[in-house]
Amino acid sequence: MTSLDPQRIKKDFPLLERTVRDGQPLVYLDSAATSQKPRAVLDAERSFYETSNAAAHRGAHQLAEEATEAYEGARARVAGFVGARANEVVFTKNATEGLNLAAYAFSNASALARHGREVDPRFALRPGDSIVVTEMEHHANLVPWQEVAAKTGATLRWIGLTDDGRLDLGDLGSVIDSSTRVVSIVHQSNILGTITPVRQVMDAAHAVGAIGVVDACQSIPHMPVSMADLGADLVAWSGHKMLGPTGIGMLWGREDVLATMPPFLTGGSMIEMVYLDHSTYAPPPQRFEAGVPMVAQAVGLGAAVEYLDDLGMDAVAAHEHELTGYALARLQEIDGVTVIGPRTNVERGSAISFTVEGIHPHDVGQILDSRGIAVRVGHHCAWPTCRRYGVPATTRISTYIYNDHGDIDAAVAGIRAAQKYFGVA
Amino acid sequence: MTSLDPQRIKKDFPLLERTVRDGQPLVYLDSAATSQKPRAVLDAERSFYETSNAAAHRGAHQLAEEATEAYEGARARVAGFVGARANEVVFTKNATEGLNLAAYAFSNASALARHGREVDPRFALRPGDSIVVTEMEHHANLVPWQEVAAKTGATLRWIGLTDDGRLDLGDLGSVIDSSTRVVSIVHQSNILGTITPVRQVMDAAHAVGAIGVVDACQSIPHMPVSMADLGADLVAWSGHKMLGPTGIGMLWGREDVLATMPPFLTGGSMIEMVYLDHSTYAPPPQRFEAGVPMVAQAVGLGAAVEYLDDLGMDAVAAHEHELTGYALARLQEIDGVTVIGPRTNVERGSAISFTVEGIHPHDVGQILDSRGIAVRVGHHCAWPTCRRYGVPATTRISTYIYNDHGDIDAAVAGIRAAQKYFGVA
Amino acid sequence: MDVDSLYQEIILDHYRNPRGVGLLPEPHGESHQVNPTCGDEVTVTVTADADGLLHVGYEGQGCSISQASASVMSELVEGRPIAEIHRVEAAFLDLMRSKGSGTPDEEVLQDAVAFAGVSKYPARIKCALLPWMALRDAEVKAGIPVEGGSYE
Amino acid sequence: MDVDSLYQEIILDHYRNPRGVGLLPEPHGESHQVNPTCGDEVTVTVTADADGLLHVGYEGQGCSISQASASVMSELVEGRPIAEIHRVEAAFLDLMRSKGSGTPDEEVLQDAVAFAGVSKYPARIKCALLPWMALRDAEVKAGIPVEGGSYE
Ligand SMILES: Cc1ncc(COP(=O)(O)O)c(C=O)c1O
Ligand SMILES: Cc1ncc(COP(=O)(O)O)c(C=O)c1O
Repeated sequence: MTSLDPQRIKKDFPLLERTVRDGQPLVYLDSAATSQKPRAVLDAERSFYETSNAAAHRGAHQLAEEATEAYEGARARVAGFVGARANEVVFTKNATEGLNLAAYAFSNASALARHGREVDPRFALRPGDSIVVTEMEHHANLVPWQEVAAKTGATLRWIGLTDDGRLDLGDLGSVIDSSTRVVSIVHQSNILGTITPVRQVMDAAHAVGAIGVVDACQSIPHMPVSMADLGADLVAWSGHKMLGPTGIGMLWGREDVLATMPPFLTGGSMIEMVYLDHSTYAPPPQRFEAGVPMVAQAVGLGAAVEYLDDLGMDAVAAHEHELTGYALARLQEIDGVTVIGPRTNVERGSAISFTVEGIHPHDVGQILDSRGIAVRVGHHCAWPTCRRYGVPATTRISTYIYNDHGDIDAAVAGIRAAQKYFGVA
Repeated sequence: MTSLDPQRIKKDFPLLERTVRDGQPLVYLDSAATSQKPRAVLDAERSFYETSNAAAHRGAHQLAEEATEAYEGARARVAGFVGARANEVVFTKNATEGLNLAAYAFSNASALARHGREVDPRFALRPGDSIVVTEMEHHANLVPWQEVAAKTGATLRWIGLTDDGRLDLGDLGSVIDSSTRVVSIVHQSNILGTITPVRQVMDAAHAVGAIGVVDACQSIPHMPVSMADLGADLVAWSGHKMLGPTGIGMLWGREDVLATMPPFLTGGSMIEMVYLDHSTYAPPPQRFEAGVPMVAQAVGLGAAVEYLDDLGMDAVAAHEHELTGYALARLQEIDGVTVIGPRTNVERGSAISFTVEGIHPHDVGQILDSRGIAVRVGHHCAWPTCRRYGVPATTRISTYIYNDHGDIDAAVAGIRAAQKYFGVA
Repeated sequence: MDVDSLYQEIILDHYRNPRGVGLLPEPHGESHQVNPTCGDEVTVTVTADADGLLHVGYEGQGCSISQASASVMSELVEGRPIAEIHRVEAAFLDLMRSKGSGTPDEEVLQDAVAFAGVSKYPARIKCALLPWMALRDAEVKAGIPVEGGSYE
Repeated sequence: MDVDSLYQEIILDHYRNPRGVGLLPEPHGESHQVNPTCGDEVTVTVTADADGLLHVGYEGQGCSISQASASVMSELVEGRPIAEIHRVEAAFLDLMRSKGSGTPDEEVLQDAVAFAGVSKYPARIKCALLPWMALRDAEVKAGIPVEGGSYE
């Protein structure tokens, strides 16, 4: 394993050369929101449009053949990246759609069953059934399940958190019980940085016959992840956080689970036969990809995966681990800074949320921005997690392959400047 | 109104310069499936990635501000293109998602109502209610409504077709009646080319208090369309058929209709407040845009709309009208060719389906492809329409701003060659 | 970049020493507004007295801009005739839309002129408007006819 | 481009004069397969006799490739031992995956070698495979153990 050279990597990202706020160099520390894109991804997408653009799976001419090959080639490449087979990977527009696809399998099966359709009983929910999430979910893995509960009468439960930002597994056995039909948890928290013991929770789900879903948005871009190791039935993540274009995400599903899931979006390309009064559906993954797909984005994502493969995900993970350790240490040297989430570099990723005593997170972010440092402020789409830790919001720095110690140092200097500006240090 | 110069326009489309099948010039006659993209669109998208890429609506730093402005600017531009206000336009991944969003408003409201939630009664369906489509719908505007019917117990009905490819409005009054809660019809058929009397059907829907939905996929790219004139409540279309990138579509909705529609995809950016056990939602259009949106694609679409605006949609429509007239005449000069759909250039668009006696449509397409001519074959995602006209499939040519008489002549020569090859002429 | 145009002394002062905090008892109208992206919250209560003067109280939590804006707003509108308040509201909305190029009317806006710099920061405009949106909504709930532009 | 490699004389001949058309009465297994993109359809019926020989009948509609393939298939498998048929199936599948670079075994594939050119046209491979998918599925439904690669 060779180590990464962020300075060399930076040169592959045109945006990172720009300046912001009156000519200051950009320090991009917001990759947990979305990553920047290397030239290779932009080139792949553009060259698809300039040479092979056509509606994939929908024509017999040469362009359509090439577009289909490009699209399915990207699927195979992405599947290989997570140790999966191509027909287990569904392309979605983002991770949120993937998680909704999973959730709608339950609400749709429940509604169809009520009207006499045959459905896989694993997906049909009734009052008395329970759905389990955690207190550190991104809204994308919380609100869809609230909606399923509201539409089926099932009850939503959650695994609580410990004070140091971990899942509280003490009462796992009482939260996940024989009423539980689905357990959906995050692999790496986008607000706390915590890496959860996904396998243990998925095993607990399977022990009671529940379907296990994982939100892998923040893990797959940052470390080697294999679908077999997670032990889940369905796993969602997005392309734009792993160097890929906006507008594309993925849902991996175990073959036998995808096979019996009712369709979600319906229309062209996902059907087998269509009559005026009824239709039959294609096998997965086509069943879940209605309409002209995001072909160019899939091609760009394929190039992103190639770029990451070339770096090596072990090297990416090692780089981030080292950088996170450095950032945690430097941040906690500052009086008044409190890290929300694990404070040491154990089972945690590179997203670091913190508060600064006496300054609102929004104002901390503004001072950093005025110095060219891009961070995120707010509840990070994990509002209940903020409430759990008694903060209205946090400031978050998050790194990726193009960040180095200098970027952390800039953030630290910016926080000290904010303290001075607001007269709290 | 100046007329278009397809030869000049072609130069703006890098892909149209390529050759296919052993060095033959490409004749692209498949724009009803997807259009090619002008350089201006590719440049706009790339330059967004190289300068302003960030998660829109999700940060306080300069890049996030710029990304938000780019995204919302594109929305305003697209809205203006169809005479609408920006907050009435929802971005989706394609038209299919837009039509599903409309359909799910009904199935979701119905399920929520059943479990005691307050919903707009216009969207809650019960057995005895009816849903009306037509026999010329694309699967994207048929299958979602079949699914709504299956999930709510409502009945699906359809407006039939006349032998010359028109809606049979004779029994409109018996198809749309007091049981009807939603009427969803295509504006321009992608298989027959027919332009439907949308306004009349929407008025009939409103007369019985039903919601009116229009699939404008094939009309908005090809002629001036104003939301006010359609008289609908919801209108869906896609970006990739109007020079825009793949992976983006639009749903326009009347403000008062969008306002009470339950959410569809849920997660980040579409919420107001989130608690562990319940959430409240943002007003439209945000309510319907969960997760990190397709920002770069919106920017590209904005550039596509600008390109079309510069040409002038009146000029685009006039060009296509003339070309369609020419194509209909030339095709029908060929013995054995039967046009499926209106045979004259009255209230019809540029998609022309036909059969060639004695040769399967797939084989016609193959011979054309071997001469560098890209057309579409099959049921064109309108299988019930094929059945209505007793054909298993058709061959379809469809033109756009970059096509001219020469392209039609090439297709005609190719069809004659196919007849010779298969020994039927 | 210089953030002093954003964080004017007046704003920091209102943030550190907010005026008029506290909800009215039994108000005619009350509104709770949140900024869903950052979680800032403001609750505004209003009551119109027999002379047509508006009384206002508020509570909130959030960044310096949103909380200072609430404090400035309460000072500006407390005890004044409703028609005058609508003029202030309209002037403030105009200022926020000026992208930093407006010349605010000091006589109408008083301390609120300090928010001129905020209008250059799109993400912060919502913060400054939050208490004003709550005021507008509370007025509507109190049955007070409102006029002028929307806050969208 | 020369399409003669696709439309071999043998294929056009089978298309114009299909052999063995017709469904078996009371078959052991039956399968209806469609190509959802173009609407081509083939129904295949199979029955295994007491000697372990397979009998096959079919009906279909569609393009020259799918219909000729059904005709060739029926000739190739009718009345032969099941184990032999599986060898033919496997050889045909290999040929279709060869992207035009395979050298088909004429002894095993007979007339089906004419489909070598089809393997260069990704969109047509499905057409050629359609009757073979129906055969495989009909065998499964007849309770005949199948082996070898899948048609995905
Ligand atoms: C009439 C019509 N409706 C709907 C669609 C679906 O559009 P999309 O595939 O972009 O979702 C299409 C095009 O494929 C169409 O032509
Ligand atoms: C943990 C987690 N889950 C889900 C999401 C939603 O991803 P997207 O916005 O790409 O749909 C995100 C990112 O925003 C995330 O960090």
